[in-house]
Formats: sequence, structure tokens, C-alpha cells
Amino acid sequence: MLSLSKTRIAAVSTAVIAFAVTGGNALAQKKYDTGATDAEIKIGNIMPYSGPASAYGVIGKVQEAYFNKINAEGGINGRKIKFISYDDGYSPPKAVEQARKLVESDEVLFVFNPLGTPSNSAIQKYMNAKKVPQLFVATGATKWNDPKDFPWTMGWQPNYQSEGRIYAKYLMKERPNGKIAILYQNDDYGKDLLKGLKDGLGAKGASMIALEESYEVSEPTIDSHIVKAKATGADVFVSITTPKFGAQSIKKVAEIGWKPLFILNNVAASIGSVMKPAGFENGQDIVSANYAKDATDPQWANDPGMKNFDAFLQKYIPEANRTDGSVMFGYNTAQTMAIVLKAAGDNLTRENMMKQAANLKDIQLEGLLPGIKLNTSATDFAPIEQLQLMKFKGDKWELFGDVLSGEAGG
Amino acid sequence: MTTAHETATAAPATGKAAAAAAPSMNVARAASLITLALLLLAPLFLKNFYIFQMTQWLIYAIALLALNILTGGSGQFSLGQSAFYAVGAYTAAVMMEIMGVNYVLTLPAAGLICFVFGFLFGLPALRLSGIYLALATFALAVAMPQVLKLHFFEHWTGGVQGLVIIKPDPPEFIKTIGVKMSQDMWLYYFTLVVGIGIYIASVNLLASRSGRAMMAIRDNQIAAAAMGVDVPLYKTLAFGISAGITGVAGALGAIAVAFVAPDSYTIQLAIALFLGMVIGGVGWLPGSLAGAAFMVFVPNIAESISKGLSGAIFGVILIIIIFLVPHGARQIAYMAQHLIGKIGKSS
Amino acid sequence: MELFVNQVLAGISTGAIYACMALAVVMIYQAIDHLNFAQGEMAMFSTFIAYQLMQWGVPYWWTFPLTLIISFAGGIAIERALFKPLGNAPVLVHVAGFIALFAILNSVAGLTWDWTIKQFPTPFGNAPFLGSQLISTHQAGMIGITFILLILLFVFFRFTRVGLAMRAAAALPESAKLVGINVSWMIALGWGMASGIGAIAGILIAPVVFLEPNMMGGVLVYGFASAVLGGLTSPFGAVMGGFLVGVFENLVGTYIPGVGNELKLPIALALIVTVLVLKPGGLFGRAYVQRV
Amino acid sequence: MSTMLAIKELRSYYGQVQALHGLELSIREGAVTTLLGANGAGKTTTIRAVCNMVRSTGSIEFEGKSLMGRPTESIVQYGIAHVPQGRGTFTTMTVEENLQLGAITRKDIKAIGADIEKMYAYFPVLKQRHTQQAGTLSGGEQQMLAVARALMLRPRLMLLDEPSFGLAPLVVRDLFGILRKINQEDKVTILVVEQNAQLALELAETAFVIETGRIVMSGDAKEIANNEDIRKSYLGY
Repeated sequence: MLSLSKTRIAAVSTAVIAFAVTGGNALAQKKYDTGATDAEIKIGNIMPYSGPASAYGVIGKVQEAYFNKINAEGGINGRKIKFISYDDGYSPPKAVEQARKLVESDEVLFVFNPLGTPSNSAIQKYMNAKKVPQLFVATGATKWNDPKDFPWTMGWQPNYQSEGRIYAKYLMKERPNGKIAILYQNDDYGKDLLKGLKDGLGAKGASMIALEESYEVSEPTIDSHIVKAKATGADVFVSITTPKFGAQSIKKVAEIGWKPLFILNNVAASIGSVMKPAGFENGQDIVSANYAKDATDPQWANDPGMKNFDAFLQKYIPEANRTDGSVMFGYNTAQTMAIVLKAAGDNLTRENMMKQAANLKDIQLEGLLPGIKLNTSATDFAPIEQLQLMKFKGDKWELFGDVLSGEAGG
Repeated sequence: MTTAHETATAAPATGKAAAAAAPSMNVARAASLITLALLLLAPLFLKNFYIFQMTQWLIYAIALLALNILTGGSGQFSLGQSAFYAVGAYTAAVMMEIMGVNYVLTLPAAGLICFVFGFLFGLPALRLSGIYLALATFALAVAMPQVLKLHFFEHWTGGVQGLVIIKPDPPEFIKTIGVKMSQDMWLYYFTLVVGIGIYIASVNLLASRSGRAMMAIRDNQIAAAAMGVDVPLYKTLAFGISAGITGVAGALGAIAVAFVAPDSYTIQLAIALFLGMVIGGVGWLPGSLAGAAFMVFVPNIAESISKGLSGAIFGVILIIIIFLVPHGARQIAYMAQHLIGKIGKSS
Repeated sequence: MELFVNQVLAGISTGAIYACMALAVVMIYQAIDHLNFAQGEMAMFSTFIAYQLMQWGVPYWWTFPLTLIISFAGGIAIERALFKPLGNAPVLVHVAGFIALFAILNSVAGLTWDWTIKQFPTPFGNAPFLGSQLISTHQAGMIGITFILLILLFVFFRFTRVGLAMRAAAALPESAKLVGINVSWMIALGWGMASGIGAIAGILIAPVVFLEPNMMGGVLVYGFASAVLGGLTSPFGAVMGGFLVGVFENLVGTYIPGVGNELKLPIALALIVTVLVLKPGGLFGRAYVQRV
Repeated sequence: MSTMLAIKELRSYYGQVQALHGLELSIREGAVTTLLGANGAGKTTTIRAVCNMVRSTGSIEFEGKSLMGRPTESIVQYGIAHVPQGRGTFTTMTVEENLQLGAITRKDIKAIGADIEKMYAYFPVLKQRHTQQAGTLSGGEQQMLAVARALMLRPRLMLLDEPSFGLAPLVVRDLFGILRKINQEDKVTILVVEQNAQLALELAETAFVIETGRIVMSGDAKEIANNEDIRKSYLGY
């Protein structure tokens, strides 16, 4: 029986060895399900390499590079990783086709980090019926933490509702009599975060909301929404936007001379790909929250974890743009996967994969903020539940307050 | 002058095809029989995943058939088929999941609702032609996902999250006659039967009085009107029939994938359907199978060559195809017929 | 009332984006009698070329003409390499060609410059224009350039022999050949000009929406809608169409209760279709006459 | 007078269908020649072949230079103006723009203005309407515009395809009068393809009769007009 001990890794050169075996017979005989042999472990993955969300395709490429690194360094427990990643073009029907191809044709052990709420929703039932793990899905929807109904599906990043609640808490404290204007993307992600925010504000907070305005991804600019938000006389502006629209909202708010308390969601908090293009001078004092280190934030320049990250990029995927938050995301998720695989030892069954994934105890990753830990249990399928608030000062984010948990969805 | 010239150049092409079709009717018949046999037998030897892929292929072929009836049959151009496909899919999903209706019954319902929707859309479309109609249908395709996630309908449609559908099992009688059949295989044969039914109906439609009326409109609208064809009626009818069949395909697609969401039915799908029609050969119903194969498999080929450039490779493959055979699979079939005819004569 | 004025002003500034693109759409329509679905991606690619030149240290005012020349040549090259060989193939095949071009440009731009947004400089600055914070100097500059382009195009088509020849080639290729016009090169020239105007549109739009491979996706839909609303045969109509769509869309979003904001694009499109049904040539275009 | 245009062994095809079967025809410089025949006999095809608008084999020589295989738009460089069937009017453009288009290949830009005035003198009605869209003109006016547009090239040979088609008899008389004037005063050689044989024979000096893609008769226009047998069997009047 394997389990992960409480381990702190601050500056481990190879992140993978971040676990220890405590008791149990680790040397149990080898057990394999489809997709695992003495020589290799087949991992499936689905990414939108083409189509409207192709910006996220880089995640799959970084993950592939990371598994190449592991293989170059001897693999995990002597086994090489075979990472099979398919394109679904962000189309749910295609995701179903690709998931089935992975499971039935390529016969992977499990599917790791498939991206997008619609795609994951489409394959969730199938994966659970087939009893193939759908591990660490790349979406922040709250519904992935449902071990009772979907014991084969697990999230990874903090869910959007938790993030929304954290902002709500902060607002109730900072501006108890504030007037809030919210701009959100009209899709699963925007609505989920909005729900967390509204739940967090509660009955009292509901009266604080002056405007809930949605925008569509197909809109070239969101300027008119911001004009409308300002016209409500709000003194708090919450921007639930993806990077491009986040940058637009920062710029436009500054341009029209509006000075609200500006809350920008984590999705758009990258310095390199949002704050800088939007102009640092426009982004001062914006509040956001994060769980991962921003590779473009100068405060991590000498951080050992960041140095490892850079060394990895340089050696295995030099073409990746480190200012892109997705690159760090791919790195962190791949590391998490490696940790779980290592912990699984020679018991490479699908059941054990879920068991190990649900047995993360206070794991820290090089790319996560200090104090953010991965924790899971048989009843908790949400590995990262914490975020830390931060405020933009000069050219970097200043973290403040404690590491917070939104406690949404279990 | 111009119109006369256009019809003059268009006419030999169709005339040629017709002339070629007569002597090599047997070739065509043999080809259809072989295709049918393959369609019937292939699943018995394939893994479930491939059966699923074939089901997808058949479903897209049905949708392409519908588009062919519209563009090939009545000369109207649509970049908005994804909208009808979506309505059909959601009809099936809502009926099955919210109202608990049997999946078989959702198909006629989807067909009917889409027929009405298409017919109504065809009314304003009557006043538009060429590029304007393309734009209007394009607008419909762009607007549809936004309508689907509208908060008013959320109770039924599941809003941005979509709806998960329970995949149907093979009916009891299959078990009682002692055949073990997977859900995938059952759905495949179910789709095949529906598809063949629609194909036969479509062929008969195009050969009927109404079909000839529609094609007269395609060739020369004013001449058709002068001949006494009720142009507005047949144009809207073509839209309605095309939308109805597309709706059935959408419903089948929803059942096969067991999930509907606004993101499943974006403009990307409309464009893919349009390309499928061009690749298959505009107005040639059997070409729908070739076009659907393009839709299902070419993206996979592109991605297997390069992940980072899959879009570009897809584009290059597409360009190569339209350079080599601008008339699509129809042209290949014509050349093959020609070749077989020659061999037949010389031996 | 203040909200109304604000939304109209914001609509005008967004409309400037649409107007710019609509002008490029009309340009290609004049040349090939069709809409080019890859036009937005061509504009995006041109803008990336400008970005790359600046990254290499070329000053902005040199970048601008250089990008124009490269785009112009690129447009001609695309026509010669891709669409001339398709020659007499049916129109639908050409549309498939546009889609292929779209996929290629988008994908290559994504691989070359990746998908993160890039800041693109503006020569006009971002200060409030004439004291109104709703229209920045950049947007005012953009409107200005759009109108200058419009006038230049008007003069070109109305008063130059090449412009006259281009119009003739687009209107009646057969007759144009009989008076000695090289229709094939006129089409290529149209592609070049459309590509150049697209480059200007891209360079003007990028500072507002930020440069990235998908930046023109939404803009093109609006550009088409604007051009069609104003009349595909009328550059002036297209520009007006751009402003109308921009303003109109904002007013729908602000004043139609319940669904206005969620459905502002569908409602705007539905209205455009309605306009077309009533006035098939667009608001400012010539009526479409069919002769037997 | 020397031969200006010589057509030999001309075979033309529309797709698989052959429209001309070894046609032979020659035109003398300075003359008005007419090509007569019934609908579908190949009249239009013949002059379309001269401008390379239809796939053909054989030989077409203009003043000793072969025209075969030359792109349509380069034919005007030889001074050949073609007034197509249906007039080819640029309906969305103004009358004056149409005239300018006729001279679009000319290098002597300065002289164009004077030529436009000359056309207005020939066809005063065009002057009245010079800013109007050409599509708003009547059929006869459009035909005049088409002839004027062709003359703007300062052609040496003008090919006219059924100029009388759809026009009132009086208008046709006017038009043919002007054609005669152009031939005599401006020394423009003219080939006119006509179904209206009677009129064409009055205008022309030489006539050719075409039937199913072959020349079946040629000779002096007056003689043909006076020969009742020919008129009855070939020209139908």
C-alpha cells in the first residue's frame, strides 16, 4: 500500500522524486492494466491544437517535452512514458472520437489533462463507464470534484467558483458598501466564476451588484461593455476575462479615466501576456489571485524552481514562449502526473492510478506559489484549492494576505 | 448575354455526366452494391471505436446529402447548415433527457422541427441570392451557439454546460434472437438504415416533378418561372427539406456522441460541412460519403503530420484536392467510369 | 441620455474598426465579385509582418510603407499561385480555396509568433480625443485614415484609367477583354490592393484589440456585415455600414431588455438580413438587377 | 486592294461540339463585308474565333500576322475592335466612362478627349446622356454606344455582331448609315455579321453566306441580293 508523505520540496532539482514511501509493501508484485507494461506507460491526452482555442495547444507540447525529459532521465520506475496527444479542435464531438481512439485503439492506461470544459463534459460519462481515469482535467469548472458520481474524473487547478468566492470575501472586507460592475465571458468558465462570486457575496452582497454584463468571445472589442460598466457609477470592477479581453479591459478602463477597485481574474493575470501588452501604467493596483508562479514576474528571477523551469524549457522545448502562462501550466500538470506515476510504483492499474491521484498529501510543486499545496483524498478530487491574493505594483505582482481557500464544491 | 453564356458553359458539364451515366449504368450499380455490402459487413470485423467513427462518418454523410439537395438541387448556397444540425441535436437531447422520449421518436421530431425552421428561414432567403444568401446563412451559423446558451432556455438546454445524453442500448429483440450487439454497432446499423432511407427518398425526390422543378430553378431561375414553376415555393421547400434532413443528422449525431453543447455546433462545423460538399462534388449525392470521409479523417491526417501546423497542413491538403479534382469525388467517379468504359470496349 | 451618447460614441469608435475592414472587403469584391473569407487572416498576417519588422528594429514610419508593399506583393502572389490556376472552377471551389488559405495563414502565424497577445504601437497615442474619453486619439486617427482611404479609393476608381479598367474587368470580364483590358492582371491587382488595405486595417485595429493570430476572426464577420449593409458596390456605403453596425450593436446591447446583451450580434445580423430583404443592394449600393 | 483578314480551315469547338468545319473567309482592306446565315449557323462563332474567345484550329491572319492563340485582350493591339452580340455595354458605368473604356489601351491620352467629342458628333444622343448610367439607355442608344466605344480604339477593322438585333427598323437604318459613313470617312474596314440579310447586303460590298459551320457562298453583295434563288434558299426573304 503506497501513500505519499507530507513532503516539502523547496529546491529539488528533479521534481519527480518528491515523495516518500511510508510503510506498506511497496514491492508488491507488478500489476498492469491495458496501457502499461514493464517497458512503458501509455498516457493519452486531448488538446485543441487547431481551431478557436489553439492558444492552449502549447500545454500539450510542454507536457510532451516534460515526458521526453523524464524519458531521457531514465523514465519512471524504469518505464518510459509514451505520451499520445490528439487534437479535438475544441469541438466536443471530436473530443469523444479522440477519447475513444485513445482508450480503444491506442489503449492508453489513462487520459491525462484533456482541455476544455465542453470537451471534458462530453467524454466524462464515457470515461467513467469504461473505468478509465480522466485525470487532472485542464478546466477550472467546479463539477470535476464529484468522486461519488464520477470516481474516474479528477480536476487539478483551483476551481473557478472558489476563485470567485475569494474575490467576494476580499470585496466584503475592502468595500462593504461598494457598487460592483462585473464583466464576464459568456461561457462555462465565466458563468462558473460569476456564480462563485455571487455566492460569496451572499444576500447582502447581491444588492451591491450594479451590473452583470457578459461578452462573447467573437466580439472584436469589449470597449462598449466597459463604457456601460462605468456609466453605472460602480466603484468596483470585476473582469472575468481571458487574456486578450483582460488586456483590453485594463487598457480601456484606464483610457476612459475610470478608477475603480479593479479585480482581474487569474486566467488573465499573466504579466508577460496581459499586463505588459496592456501597459504597466494602466495596471497599477489591480487585484488578482494566483496559485502558480508567473514566469514573467521578476520576483521569481532567482527562484530555484524557476531556474529549473527555465533549464527544462531551454533543453527540451526552446521554442516555447515562457511569457505564456500555459507553458507553466503544462509544466506543473506534467510534474503532478509524474509524481502520481512514481507513487503508483509497479501497480499500474487504472484503479491504482485513481487511488494514488486521490492520495496527494501536501505536495508542493516548483512552479506553484510557496504555501500552495496539492491535497486530495477519496472524497476530495480537487488537488489545488488554494489561491493567494495579489496586487500589481510596478512591474510585478505583490502577494498579500494568507493563502486562501474558496471552499466551493467540496 | 452573360446569363446565356453561363448556362451554355454549365450545360455541357451536366449533359456530359448524364450521357456518360447511361452506358455505364451497370458500373454505377455495381459500385453502389459493393459500397452497400461494405457498409453492411465492415462493422462485424471492426473494433467498437472504428464502428463509432464510421457512425460519425455516416451521420456527416447524411448532413452533406441535405446540403447537396439544397445547393445541387436548387442552386442555393448555405454556410449555415450547422445551425440546423444544432437544432436537430438539441431537439433529440431535450426530448430524451428532459422529456424522457424514446430516441427513435426524436428523429422525426427533429426532422419536422428543422423542416419548419428551414422553411421559415427560406422565406427571407428568397429575396437573397449568391453572396447575400451566403452571408445570411453564415450569420445564422454564427448566431446559433449564442442562442443555444441563452439563459431563457437554460432550463432545457443546460446553457453553456450542455446536456449529457444516455446512449441507447440495442433493442430487446436483438438479444432475443440471440445476437450480441454493442451499443456502437446497434447505433451504426440504426444510422445506416436511416441513412439509406433518406438517400433513397432523396434520389426519388430529385427525380420527381418537384426535383426537376428545383433543378430548373438552379439552372435558370427566370426561365423556370417562365415555364410555370412556382419558384418561391420550391426554393423554400428545398431549404425546408435540406434543413429537415440536416436536423435528423444532428439528432443522430447527438445520440452517437451522447452530448450536446453550444461549442459542438459552431461555424467550424458549418465550414466543415461546406467543404465536405465541395470535396464530394456539388449536387452529386453519392459524393456525400466521400465528403464526409474528408470531414472525419483529413483533420486526423493533418494532425498526425504535425501538431503545431495541423491547420496549415489541413489547408494544404485541401488545396491539393481542389487543384487536382475541382469537381471533387464526382470527377473521380466520372473518370473511373470513363476508364472502365474504355476497358470494357477494348476487351 | 448620457449613457446613450456614450454608447453611440463607443459604437463609432468600434465602428471605425468595422469600417476599415469593410473597405478591404469591398475592394476585393470589386475585383473578384466575391467575398474573400481569408481576408481577415491576410490582414492579421500583414500586421504580424509589421510587428516583425519593428522587432528587427525598423522604425514605425518605415514599417508602414514596407508592410504595405509586402502585403500588396503578397496579395498578388496569392492570386497568381492559388486562385489563377483555379481559373474556371466553380465559385464554391474558390470559397474552399479561401478557407484553405484561412487555415494556412492562421496556423503559420500561430506557430511563428505564438498565440499570446502582442502590444502593437499606435502613431496617434491613446489620449482622450477632443476631451472625450470615449474616443481616443488613436480611434480618431483611425477614422481619419479610413476616410482618407475612402477618398483615395474614390479618386482611384473614378478618375484613373487603371481604376476604370478594374471596374470594367469586374463588371463584365468578357467585354473588358474585348476593349483590351487584361482582366487576369486586373484581378491580381485587386488582390494586391485588397491585401494592402487589409494591412492598413490590421495595423490600425491591432492597437485596439491586441495582435494575435485570431484577432481578425470576429472583426471579419462584422466587416462582412458592414460591407453588405452599406452595399458591396459602394466603398462609401461600406464605411457608413461599419459605423452603423458599431453604433447599432451597442444600442441593442444597452436598450433591449433581457436578451439584448447576450444576443446583440444575432440581433444585429438579423436586422442586416432584414435590410437586405428590403433593399437587396444594401443601403448605399446599387440595386441588383438581373437581366435575361 | 489587299486582303486584310484571311481565315483558312477554321474549326471551332464548344466543349465536344464542333461549330465550325473548315471555314474560309477573307476580307479586303477598306471594304464592308457581311457574313450572313441563319441562327446557329456559326456567324457569331466566326468572329469570336477571330478574338480567340472560342477554342479553334486552323489559321487566322491579320495583315499577314497570325492571330491564333493570342489572348483576347491583345487582339485590340492590332486595331481590331469587336462589338459583341448583346452590345457588351458596361451598364453600371456612365456613357462617357464606356467611351473611355474603348480607348483604354491607347497611349495617346491627350487625343482621347477629342475623339469622345467626335463620337458625340456622330451620335448626338450620347452627348445628351453622357453622365447617365449606360444601363438606362434604350436598346438603340446602347448599340450606338457600343459602336462608338469600338471606334474609340481608332480601329482599322471593326467586327460587328448582329448590330440590328432587337432594334426598331428606323433605328437600324440610322445605325447602318453611320456605319457607312465610318467606313468611308474614317477608312475603317468592317465585318458585319447579320441575320437581317436585306439590310446587310445594302451596306456591304462583299457577302459570305454560312451554313452549319461552312461558307456555302460568297461574292458581290449586289449580285447576291439580286439573285432570287440564293435569297430564297439561303437567306429566307
